[in-house]
Amino acid sequence: MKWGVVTFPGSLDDRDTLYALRDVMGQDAVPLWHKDEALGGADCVVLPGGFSYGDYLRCGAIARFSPIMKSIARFAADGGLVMGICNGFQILCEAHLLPGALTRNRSLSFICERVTLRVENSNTPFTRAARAGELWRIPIKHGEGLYVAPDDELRNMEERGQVILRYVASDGRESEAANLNGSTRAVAGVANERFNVFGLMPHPEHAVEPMLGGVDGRRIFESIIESAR
Amino acid sequence: MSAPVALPGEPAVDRDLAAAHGLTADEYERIERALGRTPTYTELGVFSVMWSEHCSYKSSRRHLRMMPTRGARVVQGPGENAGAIDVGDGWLAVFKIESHNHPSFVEPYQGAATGVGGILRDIFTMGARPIASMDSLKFGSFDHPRTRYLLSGVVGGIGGYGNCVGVPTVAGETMFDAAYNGNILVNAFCLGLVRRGELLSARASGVGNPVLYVGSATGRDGIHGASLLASAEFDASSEAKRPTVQVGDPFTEKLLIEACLEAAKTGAIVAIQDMGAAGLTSSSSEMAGRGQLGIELDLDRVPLREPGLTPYEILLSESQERMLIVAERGRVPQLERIFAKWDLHAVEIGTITDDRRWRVRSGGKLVADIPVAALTDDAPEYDRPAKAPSKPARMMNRATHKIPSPRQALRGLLASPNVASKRWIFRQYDSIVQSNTVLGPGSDAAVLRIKGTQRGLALAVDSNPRACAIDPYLGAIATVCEAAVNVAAAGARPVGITNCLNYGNPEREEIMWQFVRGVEGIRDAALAFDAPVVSGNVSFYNETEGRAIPPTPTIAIVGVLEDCHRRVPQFFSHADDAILVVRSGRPGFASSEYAALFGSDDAELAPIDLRRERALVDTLVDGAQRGLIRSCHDVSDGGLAVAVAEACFNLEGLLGAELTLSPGFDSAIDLFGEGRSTVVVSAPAENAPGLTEIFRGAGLEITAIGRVTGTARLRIGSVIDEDLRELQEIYERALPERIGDR
Amino acid sequence: MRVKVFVTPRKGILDPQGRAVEHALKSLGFDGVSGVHVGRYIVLDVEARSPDEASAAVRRMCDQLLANPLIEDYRFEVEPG
Amino acid sequence: MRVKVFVTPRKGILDPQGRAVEHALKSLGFDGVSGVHVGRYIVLDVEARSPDEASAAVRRMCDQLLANPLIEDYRFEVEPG
Ligand SMILES: Nc1ncnc2c1ncn2[C@@H]1O[C@H](COP(=O)(O)OP(=O)(O)O)[C@@H](O)[C@H]1O
Ligand SMILES: [Mg+2]
Repeated sequence: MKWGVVTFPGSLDDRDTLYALRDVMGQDAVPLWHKDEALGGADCVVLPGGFSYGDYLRCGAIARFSPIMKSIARFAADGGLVMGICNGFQILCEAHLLPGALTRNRSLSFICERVTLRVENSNTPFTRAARAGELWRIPIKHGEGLYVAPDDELRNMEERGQVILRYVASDGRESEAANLNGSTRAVAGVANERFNVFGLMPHPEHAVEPMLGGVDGRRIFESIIESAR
Repeated sequence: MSAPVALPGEPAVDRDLAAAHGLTADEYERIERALGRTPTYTELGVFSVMWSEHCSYKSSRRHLRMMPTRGARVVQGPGENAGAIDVGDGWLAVFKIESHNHPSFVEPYQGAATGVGGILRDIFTMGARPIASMDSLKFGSFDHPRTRYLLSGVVGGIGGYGNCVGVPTVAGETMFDAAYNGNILVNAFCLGLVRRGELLSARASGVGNPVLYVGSATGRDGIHGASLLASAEFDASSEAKRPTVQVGDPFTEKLLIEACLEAAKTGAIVAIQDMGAAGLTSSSSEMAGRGQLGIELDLDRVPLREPGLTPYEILLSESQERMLIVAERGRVPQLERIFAKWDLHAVEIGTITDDRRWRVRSGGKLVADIPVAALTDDAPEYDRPAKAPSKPARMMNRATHKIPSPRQALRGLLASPNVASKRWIFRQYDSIVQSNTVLGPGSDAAVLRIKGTQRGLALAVDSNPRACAIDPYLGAIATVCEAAVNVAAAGARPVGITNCLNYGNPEREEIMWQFVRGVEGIRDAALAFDAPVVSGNVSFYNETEGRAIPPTPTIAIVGVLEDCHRRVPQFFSHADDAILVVRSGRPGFASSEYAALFGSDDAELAPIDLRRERALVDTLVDGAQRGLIRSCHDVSDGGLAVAVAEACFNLEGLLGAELTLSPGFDSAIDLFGEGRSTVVVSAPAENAPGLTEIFRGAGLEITAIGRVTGTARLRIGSVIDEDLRELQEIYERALPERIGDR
Repeated sequence: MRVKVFVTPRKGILDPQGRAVEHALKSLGFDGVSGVHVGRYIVLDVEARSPDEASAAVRRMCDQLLANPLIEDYRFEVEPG
Repeated sequence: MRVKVFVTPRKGILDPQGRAVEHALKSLGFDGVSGVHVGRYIVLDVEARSPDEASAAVRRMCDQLLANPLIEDYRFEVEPG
């Protein structure tokens, strides 16, 4: 399969995502440029972390209007796989490709820390390789990752299984303290109703090598590879 | 050619106006001599910034020449935007540390943020991609009403800028002491990597080559930021003199990094320098000066943020995120295209000339015409009088009658903001972006891998103002030793040093004495470790209302790990491992945190045997490379007991330790004293004999003092028996509680 | 025409910043403070032939970019002149 | 009393946020936009016996916390009621 990783002005983890995919996972991955409309024949498009447009106004609000986002919206409407990590998640929400919004962390400060995630739905293209309830250690690093969605919408999402990842304590239990950014219902990652667009605040591309502290992020990439087959 | 003319509305230039610009009568005469006439108002402004302490190093230059700057690995020593060391496999590490003390005291968030922005530019102007930052911070005590505000502002600014440009902040140090109540220190370090042969320079060449202005437009920010703010003491009138605060734009900086690195690949860049202190003036004159050439600028072409800026303002503005490039003739369009791709201006504003003059035009008129050398090499240089004070300074209290129990001492130390966990700070920093961080903040040194190789780099930054206050020479040596041992503790060989010398007013002879002794100390230690000083920064006038900070040389050391897999963390990781202590000398209380908390009459620093310090570093590196050492933590603030507790606080799983105290390890001084370099090592029990042999062979004292246990208790002889969870809680909560962050 | 846009957190949406500011004000001794909310204030000049034309344009700017309707409310004022 | 505080970047001080928003609005086709600045809008309730008393308190809040006088200007409105 082929991956495309978008660079917006201010993207930061674009290079890391390409590195994780190419050098660590041995994948065919191409960089995509925000001013282009072509998706380079990608089977899965990744919107990476960073501070697109400096995160000015609202995170992701300005990047959403990049030329490439039109193609990505079309690609998603056609069922193509799209994953937004951190800033990419914020962009997907702003672009209405995912429900909800991301606002400032409860603590109002940036948090860089390895957290425990619980896989809430393993029946998706992004978690296929995992068991439901599996626990992952993956880092977060963001200032605005508090997930919000209207109550009824979130309830429907939960029922449909769109809440894919949740912040939990290291023993797998839900806890206020483990929900570092204060997200509603400790939501860490969600999918759209069709389950082809996925956004998450944690950074799987920073959890693919033992030397850098763990490999649980690979599970997501492996799932996508499996799904694309 | 006719002389530059005064512009309408400009004040007449005379000795008084020069004095108001911070120039002495002598200096003013020198200017008249250099020009052969009275300077224009614009020229006076230019001289005042270029001859300021901050830009000219006039009080420090002659002493800095003492530093060892050459070595087999040194590719670029001091004199460029940053130094460069060959770290193997075709890679150069480019690094530097710089202060942003005064701006951070005035406006902590923006001051610290723009400090990070400035040091980043020093690195990528060398053609190197910045891969890691560190920050060394000194605040006043928590009793002081501004400390919390300054702390959250500074940390917010460092994170706000560093996180947004995508350079991980991987280590640092933070100290709180009333001596910094009126003058905080914010020193920012950055390191970048560039392939050998692709290093850029700030030396202009090629008469007729175009000069390009790239990056943000120029506004009125920071006019006289360098000369007035950083080159004079703070007092009540500083308020009025305050220049417009500079606001950083990390987003633009990120674009500038990518655009400049892409432009560097074209080979069309002849020279490049960032517009830091004294902005356009210093970057243009210094690049011309290094190349023994001249430069001509047309201010009408400079992109402006607001209309109506005068030549004086444009030349002295310190607006952020701007660079000056000397390009190869005919290749401007190619560079313009790259900057346009990143939505940045690139405007041709001048030319390199052969007449060694710095010439500036505005509105078709000549507004400045100065020999380049007068602004650079021939700027004043002083040999200021230096004299030791009659009685040595001291930051500690005398001993009290209430001597704490070992348990109270340990708990008190762990709760002291100087010892306590700095997680509240470093978790606000992205420490993992770029996927190189093998060991992040929280360990003695950070370790970064170099992708595509087995190699790693270890980084540490240290300072020890309490020791420097007692003896500025020994204190400086101790600081270098601590940084070197921190790097070696991680398994890396120290290969290069950068330093930021923070002192008071150099016009006072005891301050000048502290400074000179500090430089001598760094020189001697750098020689001993064979780690040349390749870059640095001097920050004088760190005083408020006549009260100087303690002498604070900040030392950052870069080390090389041949095999990154052999890096050593500071945390115990296996129950039943042996715990050993290696000492290069005896501990004492003189500059210790224990003395700061509980008082002590111990007033003298122990002598330092640099050969033993070197042996310690070499042996640690050797032991790590042979895979004999599982963890290594240096004993610093809080002494041995605290170091052992910290080694237990492994986030991946708390462990315990049981120490059997032998004579020589059982007194308060052994447990809490801080002395010459000492490390706590853990290793599989079967490695203990081998380790003992290599350390003894190197002439060092090594003692097995206990073992790692699987239960989270800390037992030290019969004097301490504590639940480590409780201790960790104290250690982790101390800072957030003081800050008032639930 | 000078336009002022006020963007506020939607009622019922968590406003951690407002809460933090309220907390900070109280700890500075301003006891009688309550209901603090922090939003954005955007000032801009719009070329338009009439206030109505300006309003229409600004409404579109808000809907598209300046506010996120899911979590924010906006209102604006057009100053003729 | 309901108080509205408007905090804006000081004249001459770099406002990267305003610049980014202006740029974005233009690229969305709003050509006639200029002079965009982004600030904060703070709404709060203050207990006070008179608008003057409220004003005095709010001024102190602004100086101490709500605005950074080095880089920001503020103004506020007290709505009696
Ligand atoms: N301002 C800071 N920024 C980043 N990391 C910091 C900062 N202050 C302290 N740290 C980190 O916290 C840990 C402990 O710091 P410190 O107490 O200075 O260590 P030590 O005394 O062992 O040298 C180190 O890993 C250091 O890198
Ligand atoms: Mg240490």
